[in-house]
Amino acid sequence: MSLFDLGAADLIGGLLGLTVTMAVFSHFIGDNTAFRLVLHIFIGVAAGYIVVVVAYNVLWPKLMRPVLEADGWELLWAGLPLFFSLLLFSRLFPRYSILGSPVLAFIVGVGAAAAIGGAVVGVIFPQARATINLFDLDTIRQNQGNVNMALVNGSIILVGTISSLAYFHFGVRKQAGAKTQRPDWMEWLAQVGQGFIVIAFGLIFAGIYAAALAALIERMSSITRFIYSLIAGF
Amino acid sequence: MKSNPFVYLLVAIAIASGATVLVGYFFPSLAGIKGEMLDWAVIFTAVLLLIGVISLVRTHWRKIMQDQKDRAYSLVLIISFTTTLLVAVLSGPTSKWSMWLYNNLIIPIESSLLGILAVFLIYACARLFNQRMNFYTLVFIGTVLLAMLGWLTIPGVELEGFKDFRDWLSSVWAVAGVRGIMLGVGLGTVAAGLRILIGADRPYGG
Amino acid sequence: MEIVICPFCGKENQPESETCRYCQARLMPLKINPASQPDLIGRSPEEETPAKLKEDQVSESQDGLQAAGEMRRSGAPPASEASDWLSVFRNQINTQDLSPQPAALDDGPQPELREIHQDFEAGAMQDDSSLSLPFEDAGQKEEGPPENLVVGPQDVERTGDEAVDDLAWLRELQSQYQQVEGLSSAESKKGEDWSAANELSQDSQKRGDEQVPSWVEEIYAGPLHEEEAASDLGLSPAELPSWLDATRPSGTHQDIFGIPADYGGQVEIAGPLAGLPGILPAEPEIALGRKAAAYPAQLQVTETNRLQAEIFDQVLQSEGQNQPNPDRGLVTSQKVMRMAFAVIIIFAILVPVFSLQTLERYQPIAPVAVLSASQIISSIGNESPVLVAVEYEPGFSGELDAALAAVLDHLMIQGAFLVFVSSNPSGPLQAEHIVAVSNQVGSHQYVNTESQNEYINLGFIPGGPAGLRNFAENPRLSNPSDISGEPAWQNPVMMPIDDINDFSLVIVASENQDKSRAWIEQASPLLVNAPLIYVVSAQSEPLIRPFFDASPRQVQGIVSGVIGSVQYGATIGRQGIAELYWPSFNSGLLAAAILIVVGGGANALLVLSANKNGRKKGGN
Amino acid sequence: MTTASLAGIIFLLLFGGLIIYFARFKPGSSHSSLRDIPAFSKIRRGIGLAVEAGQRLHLALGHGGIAGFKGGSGLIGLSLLERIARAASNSDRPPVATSGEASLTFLSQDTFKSVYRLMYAESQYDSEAGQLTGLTPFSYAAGAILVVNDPQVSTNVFAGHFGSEIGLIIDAAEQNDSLTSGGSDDLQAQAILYAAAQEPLVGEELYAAGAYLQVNPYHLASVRAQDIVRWALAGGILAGAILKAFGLI
Repeated sequence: MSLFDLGAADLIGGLLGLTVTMAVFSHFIGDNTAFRLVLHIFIGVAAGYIVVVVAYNVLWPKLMRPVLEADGWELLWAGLPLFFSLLLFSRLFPRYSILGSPVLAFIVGVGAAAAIGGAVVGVIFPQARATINLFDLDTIRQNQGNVNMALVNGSIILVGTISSLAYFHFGVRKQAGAKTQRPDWMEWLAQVGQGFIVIAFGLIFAGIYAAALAALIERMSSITRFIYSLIAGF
Repeated sequence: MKSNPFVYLLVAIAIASGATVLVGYFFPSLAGIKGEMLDWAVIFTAVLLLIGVISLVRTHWRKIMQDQKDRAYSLVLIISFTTTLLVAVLSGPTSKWSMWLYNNLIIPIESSLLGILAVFLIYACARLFNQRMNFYTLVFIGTVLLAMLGWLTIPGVELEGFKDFRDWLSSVWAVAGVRGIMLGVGLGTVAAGLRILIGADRPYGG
Repeated sequence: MEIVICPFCGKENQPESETCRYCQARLMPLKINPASQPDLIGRSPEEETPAKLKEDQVSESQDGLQAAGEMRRSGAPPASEASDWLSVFRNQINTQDLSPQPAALDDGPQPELREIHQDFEAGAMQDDSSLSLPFEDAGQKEEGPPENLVVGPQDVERTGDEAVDDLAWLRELQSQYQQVEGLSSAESKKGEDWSAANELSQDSQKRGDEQVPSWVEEIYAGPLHEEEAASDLGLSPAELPSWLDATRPSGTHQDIFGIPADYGGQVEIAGPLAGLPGILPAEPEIALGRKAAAYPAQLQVTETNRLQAEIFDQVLQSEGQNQPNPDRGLVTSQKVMRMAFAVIIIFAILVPVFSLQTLERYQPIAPVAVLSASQIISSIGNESPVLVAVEYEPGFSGELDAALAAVLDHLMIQGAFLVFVSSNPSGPLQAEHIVAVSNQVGSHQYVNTESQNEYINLGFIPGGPAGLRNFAENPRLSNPSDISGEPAWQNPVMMPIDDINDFSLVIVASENQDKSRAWIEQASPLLVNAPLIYVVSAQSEPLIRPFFDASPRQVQGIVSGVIGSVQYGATIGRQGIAELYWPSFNSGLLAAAILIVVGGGANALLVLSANKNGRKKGGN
Repeated sequence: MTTASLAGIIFLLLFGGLIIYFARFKPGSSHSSLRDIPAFSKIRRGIGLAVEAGQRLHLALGHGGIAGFKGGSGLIGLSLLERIARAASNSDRPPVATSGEASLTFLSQDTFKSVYRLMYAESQYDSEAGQLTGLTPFSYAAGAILVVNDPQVSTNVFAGHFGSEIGLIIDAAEQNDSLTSGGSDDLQAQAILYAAAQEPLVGEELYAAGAYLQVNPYHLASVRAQDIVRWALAGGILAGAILKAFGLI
């Protein structure tokens, strides 16, 4: 009979969960030793898991296995990433860390291009297209939607999108002595945009509270269920 | 730009690799090279993660060796890291014992952290007038209350109207604000990326 | 072994060597006997030509220097001989009238002569103390010259009234005679010799004055008249502050600098600075090995100075130490408010748990998005491959476990084959966790008949959006093996799958709006007939909503948070975890709303009243 | 090549051309030609405090890395770090940068090293100034809480990709009575910053940090280029909506 089948693992696991939960809730009183201890345990365990998952799912299948399975000229091409990866290990020794800089420059270049591509292809064009498509009357009629309501909603979204975009305008024309400020029409449009932004933040904020509340409820209910099962056990 | 020739090499690598990948986004014929370079970047990022963990553990190990303050915490961190690593490697990341550690340490701690966040969020919201007393704070708090009423069920109180108004607010007004923010953030991201590709910003030590 | 340092080039030489091995300067004094030097006497200045005169002066001054040096080194003549010739000299002076008639002064053709006379008078009138150097202190007085040699002011007075004698040549002859007398005399002690050396220097200086340019005189006259000039201007000598006076060393001048007290009066007889008084001596005294001067160990420090020094020392010490952190009181107003909020919210959560109050009667009406999701899943056939992307963090297990468990429970009832994947490193572990939780929701006979496997976990997709694109286009290449490293695509259910569109359904569970959007951008363009359902947290529901409202819909169903889970459970008639959480969720929301209204209102009033007081104070 | 690709290329060429044009030919005056954002004056004051009062400044770079859409805020964080390091690295307590992603960590260390090399003080460089505090979002927040709890930290600046866990870091900073300011690309993090931080940066304002804190002329040029492209985009959306409503596209 292994320890696991006896339920001892559940008992110890439950006690462990209860202890760390109480230690984290002690943060309400202020920074204390138990809270710091649990944070350090958490950082260590999380790092351990991530290293194993990344090793299983990235380093082994994409870096090591191609080199072991390649032969002939393929080995050269499959070995290049391994060579540059070994250069990166020079970061562990300050004196030779400069050897890793070319690979870091490559990562920064590719990352920047992915950021630009992601922004243009994934955000700017789709969001602009989605706002324009709100006025596609044919599609609205196909979905038996109320056309007027759809146009009203579309107009509100159009005004909101343009005004919240205008809110971020940074440049101001300096008038001598006058307070540097945007033109009046732009200032008014920005005020409207700020309203839309604040409404979006309010709804998201309420959603975050709901998610956090659910986590708090899950903790409280697992504690009460565990204590209840302990009491019921004796 | 400093006169160090090595810096020119770094800038050349960053610009060449970035331009190749960017062109791959718009010319499908070059998508293959783009995919290969993105794959390399993924591999190097994973290797960096491994090196990062090694330097994290080394930093805490040094704290212990140099008898610094809080060295007990560092010892606890190293022990928990090593234990998890051994359990996950020897029995597999989703084995019975790995999942035991995950279910009884990772989930309780993260859920509790998120739980104490709930209290802080309400406290911050209630104190917002102290921080910024203006019309937009009123709009913000009003929206938060409206969203909560939209989810609430109070026996004997008809809140359906709030629910519909909350759904309309969410699908029209919030969407407009979110789009404006995302377009602005998109412009900022493109500018940040372009500065790297024209060599104006050189975070790689250039 | 004793060594001699050459005074000119500073090199060491053997004691017995006469001249310096390096610069041939003489080290041993000339042994002059009167017979061998006849030409020194009787030469009158007029016969010298100017160029030759200069050379002679130089050579005389060198001889003179050596003579003086010798004298210094050899010391003054013995006391008895000195007093005989002096008395002879005194008698001669008494018979001659050295002081010029005023009338002669007035129309005196040479103003220098008058100056020389005045200098002579001023020099003779001063008492010995004035000759001492300005930085000598009183202590030097006891070592002053013996009484009988002092030329008192009254003697000078009598001789000064008679007219200048025209037998100048006789007087010159006498002074040269004295020079020779001086050179041939025996060794003399240093202390007693100062008067002979002094008078000798005055004579040679008087003789030299006639040729010495006026600017040299000013240098010579300068220091002697300084104190008088100061007293003439009515300036009282500077009062040294106590702390400065305390810091002055207590030793005598000689002890400190090792320079003889009378060095100021001596005139340089040799070298380029010949004729100038008060030159820093490059004398052998410095070269002679002497015991180092004993400097006083203790500084004269008064009580106040010691206190000030201690305070200064403490300030320096305290600079290095870490300032003790202001011990932040365990309880501040912020903390009290925070604890109060925590107690109220936790109390609101626990009340329904203990009162076992349920809210079935108040079942919320399922919105369109939830109904649509429920209908799609109800249409999933047995053994259909369903891709489930588990993208949420472990911290959101409380909310999303409830929502996703309800959906997975329904899929398990339908007998679908679940394929788990994640672009989040902790996703694969969360997938294993959610399968265990879903199995607890209800009794399942969920066993995949052919492969005897309920599900497969493809693990982690690296590379963010680009990685998702690769997986969507070619899942076999992107994730060839499952989380435990076994080949993933030999399973019969997985065989027909080549791209994401071959799945019967794709479900994305995420709390983060970025990951949700990444799946829409990268995967939904490839989903032609496979529906896409989102199980999201309440915090990202507003951001996914537009994709459901869009036409055509990019997302075919949304189950959001605890409420969405309860609504979904109601559509299929199965109670999930959410049913347990819902009463606490409801009262937690109510408590939060009340706290915001009460807390926010109180803060607003405080701010308004503070502004009003501020304005009122500003207005007075 | 599709129209979307063509539009994308034209968009990027226009944007890049404007940045180079403003940076090279019309560098423009100082940051005073930009509207006033209170958060940046607080950040500047925080940098001043770090130099004169020997307080430490903590820059949180988040866990978004530098690739993909969320990488943009990471790049902005690194530019901000260079500016802060230049100003505050010779103070008694040099700034510290925490990140939850390894590439950000090593790039922040490189940024510190090149600033110290620029100031001929490479011996003072300490590799622990750029810290990797955790590998998952919440463990990163846990590590950052331990840094923020240091009584010497007087200012916390957030510039990078965060999730809801940013609330935990702000809570710890509030309990430590230190200034909290900054922004993120993530909407959840922005909503929490708006409600809880003393000086939040909303949306695109974070991306103008380089111009307001004068990192280099290209940042001011970028902000001016963004302003022009913004109105071009708004005009395009408005025209597209009108044409779509009339069925012309």
